[in-house]
Amino acid sequence: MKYFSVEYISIFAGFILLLIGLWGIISQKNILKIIISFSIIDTSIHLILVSVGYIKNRTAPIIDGPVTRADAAQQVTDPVPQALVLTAIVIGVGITALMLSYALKLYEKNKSLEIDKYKSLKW
Amino acid sequence: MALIMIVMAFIAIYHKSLQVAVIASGIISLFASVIYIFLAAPDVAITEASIGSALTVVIFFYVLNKIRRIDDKK
Amino acid sequence: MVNLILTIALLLIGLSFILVVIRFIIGETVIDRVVALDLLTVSSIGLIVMLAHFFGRAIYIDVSLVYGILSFIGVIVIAKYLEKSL
Amino acid sequence: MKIKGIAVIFILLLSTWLVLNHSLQLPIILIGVGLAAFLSLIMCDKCSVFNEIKFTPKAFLYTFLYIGVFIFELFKSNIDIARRVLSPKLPINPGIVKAETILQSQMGRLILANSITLTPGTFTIDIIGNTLYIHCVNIEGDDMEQYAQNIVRKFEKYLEVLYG
Amino acid sequence: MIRNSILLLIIAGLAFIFYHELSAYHGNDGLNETANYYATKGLSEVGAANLVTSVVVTYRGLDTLGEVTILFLTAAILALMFKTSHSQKETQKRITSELLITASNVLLPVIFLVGIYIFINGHLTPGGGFQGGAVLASAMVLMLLSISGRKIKHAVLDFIEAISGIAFVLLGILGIFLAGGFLDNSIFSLGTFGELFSAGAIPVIYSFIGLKVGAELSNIILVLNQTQNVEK
Amino acid sequence: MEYLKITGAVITLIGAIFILFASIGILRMPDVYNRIQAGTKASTLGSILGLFGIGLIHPDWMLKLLLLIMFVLISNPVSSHVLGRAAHYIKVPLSDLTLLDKLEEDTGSETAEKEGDK
Amino acid sequence: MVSPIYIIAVLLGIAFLLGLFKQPGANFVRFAAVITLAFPVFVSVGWLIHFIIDPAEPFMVYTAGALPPFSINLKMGLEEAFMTSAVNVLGFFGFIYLYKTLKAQGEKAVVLFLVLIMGLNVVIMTRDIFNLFVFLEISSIALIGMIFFKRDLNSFSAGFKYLIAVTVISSFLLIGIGFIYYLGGTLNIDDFIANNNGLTRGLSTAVFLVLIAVLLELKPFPANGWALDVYQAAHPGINAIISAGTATAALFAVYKLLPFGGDLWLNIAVIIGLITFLGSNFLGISQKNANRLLGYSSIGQIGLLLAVMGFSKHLGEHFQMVFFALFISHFLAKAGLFWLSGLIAKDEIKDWAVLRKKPHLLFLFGLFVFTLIGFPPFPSFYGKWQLVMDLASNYNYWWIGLILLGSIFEGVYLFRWLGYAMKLEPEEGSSIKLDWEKIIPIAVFGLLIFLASYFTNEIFPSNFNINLIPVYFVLFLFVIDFLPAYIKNTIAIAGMGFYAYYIYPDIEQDTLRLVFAGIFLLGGILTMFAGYSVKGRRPGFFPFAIMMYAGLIGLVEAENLFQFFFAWELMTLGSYILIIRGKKSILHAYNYMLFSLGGAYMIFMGIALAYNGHTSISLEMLQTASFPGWAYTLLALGFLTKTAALGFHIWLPGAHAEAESDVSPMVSGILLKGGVFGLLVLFMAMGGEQAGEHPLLYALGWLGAITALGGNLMAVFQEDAKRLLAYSSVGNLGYILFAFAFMTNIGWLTGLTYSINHFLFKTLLFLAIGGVVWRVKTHNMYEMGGLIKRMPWSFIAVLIGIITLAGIPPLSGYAGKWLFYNAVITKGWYFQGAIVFFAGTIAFLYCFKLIYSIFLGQPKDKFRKVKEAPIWYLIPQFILMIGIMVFSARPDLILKPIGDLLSQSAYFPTDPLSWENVTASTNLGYWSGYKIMLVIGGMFVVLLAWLMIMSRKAKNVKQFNIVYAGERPFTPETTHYSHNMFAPFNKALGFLTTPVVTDFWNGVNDTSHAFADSFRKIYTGNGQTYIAHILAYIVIVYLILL
Repeated sequence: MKYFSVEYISIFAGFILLLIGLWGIISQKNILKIIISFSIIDTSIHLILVSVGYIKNRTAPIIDGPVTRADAAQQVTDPVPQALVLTAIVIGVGITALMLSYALKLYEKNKSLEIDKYKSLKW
Repeated sequence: MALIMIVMAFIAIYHKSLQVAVIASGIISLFASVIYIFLAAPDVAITEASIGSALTVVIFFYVLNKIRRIDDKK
Repeated sequence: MVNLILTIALLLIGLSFILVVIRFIIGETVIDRVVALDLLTVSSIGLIVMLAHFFGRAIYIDVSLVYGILSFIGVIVIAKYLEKSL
Repeated sequence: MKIKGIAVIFILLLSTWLVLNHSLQLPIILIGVGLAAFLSLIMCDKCSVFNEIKFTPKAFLYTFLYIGVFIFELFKSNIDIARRVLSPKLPINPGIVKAETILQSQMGRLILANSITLTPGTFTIDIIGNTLYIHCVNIEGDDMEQYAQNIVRKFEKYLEVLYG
Repeated sequence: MIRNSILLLIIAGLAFIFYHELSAYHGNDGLNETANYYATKGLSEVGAANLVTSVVVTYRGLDTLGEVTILFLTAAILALMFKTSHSQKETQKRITSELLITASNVLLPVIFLVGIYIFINGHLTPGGGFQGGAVLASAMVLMLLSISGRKIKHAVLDFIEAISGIAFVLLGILGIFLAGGFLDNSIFSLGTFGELFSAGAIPVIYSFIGLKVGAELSNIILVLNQTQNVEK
Repeated sequence: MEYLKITGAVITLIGAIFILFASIGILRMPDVYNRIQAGTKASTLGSILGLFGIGLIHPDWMLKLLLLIMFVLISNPVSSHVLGRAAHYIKVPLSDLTLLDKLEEDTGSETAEKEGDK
Repeated sequence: MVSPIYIIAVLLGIAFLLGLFKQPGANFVRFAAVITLAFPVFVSVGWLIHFIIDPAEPFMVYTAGALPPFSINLKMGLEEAFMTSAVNVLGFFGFIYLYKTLKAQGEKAVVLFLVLIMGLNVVIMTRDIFNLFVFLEISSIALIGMIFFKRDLNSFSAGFKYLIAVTVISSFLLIGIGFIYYLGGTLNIDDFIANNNGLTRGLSTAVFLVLIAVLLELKPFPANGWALDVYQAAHPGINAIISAGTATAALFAVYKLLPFGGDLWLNIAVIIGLITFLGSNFLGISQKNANRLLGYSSIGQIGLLLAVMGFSKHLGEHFQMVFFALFISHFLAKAGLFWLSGLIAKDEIKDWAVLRKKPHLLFLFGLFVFTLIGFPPFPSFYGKWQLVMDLASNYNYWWIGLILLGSIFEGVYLFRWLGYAMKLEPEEGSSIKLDWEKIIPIAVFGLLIFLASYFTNEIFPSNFNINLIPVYFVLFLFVIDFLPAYIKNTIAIAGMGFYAYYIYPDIEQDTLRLVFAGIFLLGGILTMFAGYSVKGRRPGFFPFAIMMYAGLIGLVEAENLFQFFFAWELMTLGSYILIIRGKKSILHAYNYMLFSLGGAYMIFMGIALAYNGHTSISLEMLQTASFPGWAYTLLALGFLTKTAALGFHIWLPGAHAEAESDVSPMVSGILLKGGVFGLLVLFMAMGGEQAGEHPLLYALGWLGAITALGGNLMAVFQEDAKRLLAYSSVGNLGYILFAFAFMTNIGWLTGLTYSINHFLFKTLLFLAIGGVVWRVKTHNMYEMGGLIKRMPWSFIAVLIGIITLAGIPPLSGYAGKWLFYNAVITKGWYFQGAIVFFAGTIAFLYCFKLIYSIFLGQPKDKFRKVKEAPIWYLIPQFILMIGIMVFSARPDLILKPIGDLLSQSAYFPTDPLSWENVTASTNLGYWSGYKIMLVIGGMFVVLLAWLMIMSRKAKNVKQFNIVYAGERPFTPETTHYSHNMFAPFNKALGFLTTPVVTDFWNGVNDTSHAFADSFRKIYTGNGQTYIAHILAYIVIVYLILL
């Protein structure tokens, strides 16, 4: 039954999304689809990391109102994974923007979004 | 909700239309951020909603727009 | 009592999510899907506020605020894209 | 006239700030004043929108009236929609109609359009000049022009007072 | 077909790896040593009500500097990539709906204010520089969409970006001299817990981060928007 | 006090029901415009009610929630308007049930040469 | 000391600041950037010096006012200081190199560069995994922003591939980091290592994900197609940063994280590293695109460095030294090569021929190539040596084999490339644009190589210390290369003379060494005389000639195996350059180098096998090798490649024949003795007479006999005079090998006599023929003829030479034969002896052909006016002739002391030869040099007089008389009387000369190229396939780990 609590559900979902995203990256031919798959992977990783830091029946690591300063350590979840994910999300958006602009440039040069068409470099 | 996310992921990967795929990935982020609320991570939820969901989709559509422009010119 | 009613409300919202997603999947045009997205975000705003009640934290309202702003802009951008005036 | 617009924005922003912070400590007020002043100054070339608000007692009264009418219409429209959606036959009769508005101010037209959108079975698709194009779920009656004009008039009379 | 089955095999292998990883997951019972430190000592050392903020801005401040840099890099790369040689001509666009213009005129100041609220209150409420920056950037998008006639100047954004970046670094260096090390927030007094002016330099740092992120994200979008006539 | 809370809860529930209606609406409606009708209207009201209800439960959150409500009230119709406008511009077909299309009559010549979305 | 945190602060602050300036072409932006980049150099080098002078505790930088496990900290220790110095120096010069490129790109590009360097610094210094991740991303992104500087389709697609690959990799890294935090409770590297001893299943998987992701950043073979594409498409200046800078940081990241996984991961690192080294270099051999080739090489080198990390347990305290030596070579050479590539701005390796126009750049190119391969005195030589030795003492022979095999592959393409650059004709109109900002970095890195070499030599254990005087002399000659040739020639001769005087006391007692030292040094001086005939500067000749001699004399001087091998490689290097100087010698020099390299590595492997378990590496140690059979065989094979035994001889004829006129005697008469000396050392180690029945010796005996026969046979059918002499050398070396293989006192004496003889007559002959060729400008004998009247002195020299060669009394060749028969009979190898005897008779044939077709008969019309060979060719010939005469008359002067030495030593106690004044006698007979000379000399005079009288009646006939020819010859030369002179013999014996061996080696070559060619098809150019490679790689490594 414990597998139906929110952290398990989210971590399972995270891993499944991760696999779907990876599958998308290696099976889809369209560059933009690949980038979308990448953003799915990104989201899934964030999901996994946040669930890893979750502690049952605890609340957000922000001290106000119901959470008191004195026994914060007994009431809040782990702030570190959240901090990491925060960083990772921002990095992710940077990379996504970069990928998209690369895709745009490629399209501009070759008028195609099929990744198979960019094989001039090889061997 | 998790199920919806997974369904969305499949849509994002397999739908023919790019716009729909992008929107689907936006919805994945959206649901992820609702889950973050469940997971007691409002900071992450805000970030995911604002950056992961909204801004990424916006950037995607700007790029799609430019791609269409290139097509038009051709 | 209050919590019971709100739980029912939550479930209803969840149910509506599923319906909206069905529309998203069968949705004929992109606009339909954008409408679905819009509906999802707007209901999420309500959902998050309810969650704020459940967890007893006022701070979550800020989250829904940001939600509102950004979903609005997202929808506008998509619409602008679709009518080719982005 | 700009002063008025700036003042409106300033008050709007300051109150928003205080609401957001949910506290009345001095530093917060100070920062709020500073920020609101700064933002309203850099936004002032767009504040013509806010110039149009009329501060008269009548306007004050009509605001409440308008809100009341609006809320009433809102509920009505939603129940109407719910009825249509839930009934198995899906009794709809849609169409796009047009209506003229007499409102000139931007703010007024915005609120008008929004109100129309939120009220029974109608929503504003486009606004060209003074013509509102309205999509209706269910067009009743034979005279469509009249029907459309009715929709508009309902709100117009209040907004006219408010914004002119 | 063969290709797909090979790929499927790879994914199955990865699934196997992740299964091992997942099987190690068994929930949490309490904070571990590191997190416990943040939740107990961190409050007095940093003074931020939002523990995530205290971790992000102070304890892992170098990471944050890094991620700001990443956005900065992205904006710079995009600017490099899409630099246009000849002047661009506006393509024919449909006139923006009057309603949208009005609405954005009403909403813009509010959105700006919300953005600023989010990053200034980063140490008290959820949110912070990045989220606030994103909100600011979205306000920029709205401006871009509704007010097509008016150009948003790159130079202003660049100026904000550079100044706030430098300020961030300088605050960090100040930490070496005035407090315990690079990016230590206790260069200013920690103030009363839970108030706006507390947590030392965190509100200041987060404000700069917010401005910088907002400017960077806006720059990215501007670049993608403005170069309509692409080089051949 | 307790009554206020229960009233709030009930209002929230009504809001949720409206959201449900909205979703049913966008599922059942025959064309885009009608879906926009159903979707935005009901969901706006639904979420407003939801927010207001919670505001009644927690009076000290009320101000913030009212701000949020204002925001939703302004932004949501605008976004649906923009969407509908776009839909019409790219000529998403109206349902067969549609009686008339004045906008098409007035602007048809202008948009005739534009092609529809895929 | 300045805290390293300021590196971040200053670089980042300036980067942000520069974002402000927008005016195009604002030069001060780049100027400011240069100043800024100098700052981290100052800081990190300051720390490096600090740590070298005073090995203090590492300096820790704490951030955020909290202690490490809770906040991010940076570490600055010796290793970090070194690595950051490397990166920062590269950054500084890389920026200067890219100055104009960046200017063309705009101010943002400068910003990218600054941030990149900052990111790499932090990657090296940080002690926090997540921080590592963030800054890895920063440096990747900054790089990605610079890949597309060329703005063509290729660079964009390469950048995109790089981007998606890096992103996928970092996803795995992030998951791993998350679970490491979850299961390990910390993100701090030191904390994790200290507190986690046993790895549970989940934790080990997390560690796996982190480590494999960081390893993938190193681009392991075969999951590295994306990186190769980047190398091919990006600007070479960027490539230099990727190859030397980013790889450095990633390597150090791996180094930091490897302790996570414990010993298991060390082995994984070794396997991954060596597969990468081998695979990458193997695929490189069929690569034609210069930048991509460098990419292959770069990845290979990184693989080797990774393997070295994995070996750290075996290396123990030597680890840092080995790593330093190998790393610095890769770092400097690869950056330099990429920069050179940017200067050339062409893709194909054949286009590098344009370097010929700029000898200084060519020199730098060679320098980088040799540094990369690991030739002395460059650091990687020391590193490889120590690595192999330490591995050997831990019984890791297979690893050694793989490392050496990979090095050979590397040699294959690098030397082909070097050959192209030195010898191919540059394309019409191609030229190099010399920009000062591009030359300076290359030159500085070239200089740094020398500095590093000096430093490496200093830090390696003292018993390695070798006599560097000759090396310095070589360097000195490089410095004065701008002087005219005759001055340098004089300096070189003086130097050799002085050195001979200098070392004479050391080896005076050891006659064996004395003989070889004499051959090397006196022979060197003699052959150098011929160099006076060359006008002009003769750039690059003298340093390498002296380098060869330095190597040769180093062999003689060597006291331990390291010095021996050092000298051996030095000699190879010098001789390679000397050979490739010839006009058509590109292929032959290439072959020579490959065989030398292969041989050298066999020697290396042999030494390693022998070294096992010993702390000393003295020459005597060979005797106690634990795998003597293998060690001896490998060593023998190695030396045999240098002596060109049949099977390994295919490089020799071309190399000797196509070399310059005065180089041929050096490489033939003198260089080959280096191999002989090596064999001698080996045989001595095998234990002298006691080892007489060793199967290896028996095999070598046969090999010697067959080589003698084959070499001579092939010599007979040559039309090219120098080629004839070259084949003759093969045959002669066969004699020598055969004689030494007897492993008896008299056998050795025979071998030595042959060696001395061969030195004397082959040098003489090559000089004489060289003199002739100098005048007539052709090697083909059928184009000469009748030159006796024009070149009487050369004729006499050749005559003396072939008499000695053929073993005709009275000259010393006969002495050799006499000893030889004695030895054969003593040993009892009659059958082989018969073969050698038969080979001797064949030698008469080509001797006759040589002297007849060149000097006798009628002179050609076009050569009626040729002059005698230059005086500088004649002088050494006279000296050599005198030498032959003296040796023929008084062989006891040399043979007696050697014989005494041999019989006194423990190795060869039985001495069947006794001396009585000048008469040597055995139980089979006696022989006295000068008596024979007198008798035969008298007969000769009589015969000559008779011949002179007879020849008056001879009448002139037309040379090209085709009246009676049945068909019209298209090339009239082929009707010349000396063309195809021994056609009848060819019919009889020609089947023996079918080029079986050449075919064999060609087959090896073709097969490996074909393999490499088809194998590299895995790099399809499709970014998606590369991702699939990465994922498959992860899965496979994981399954292996299970």
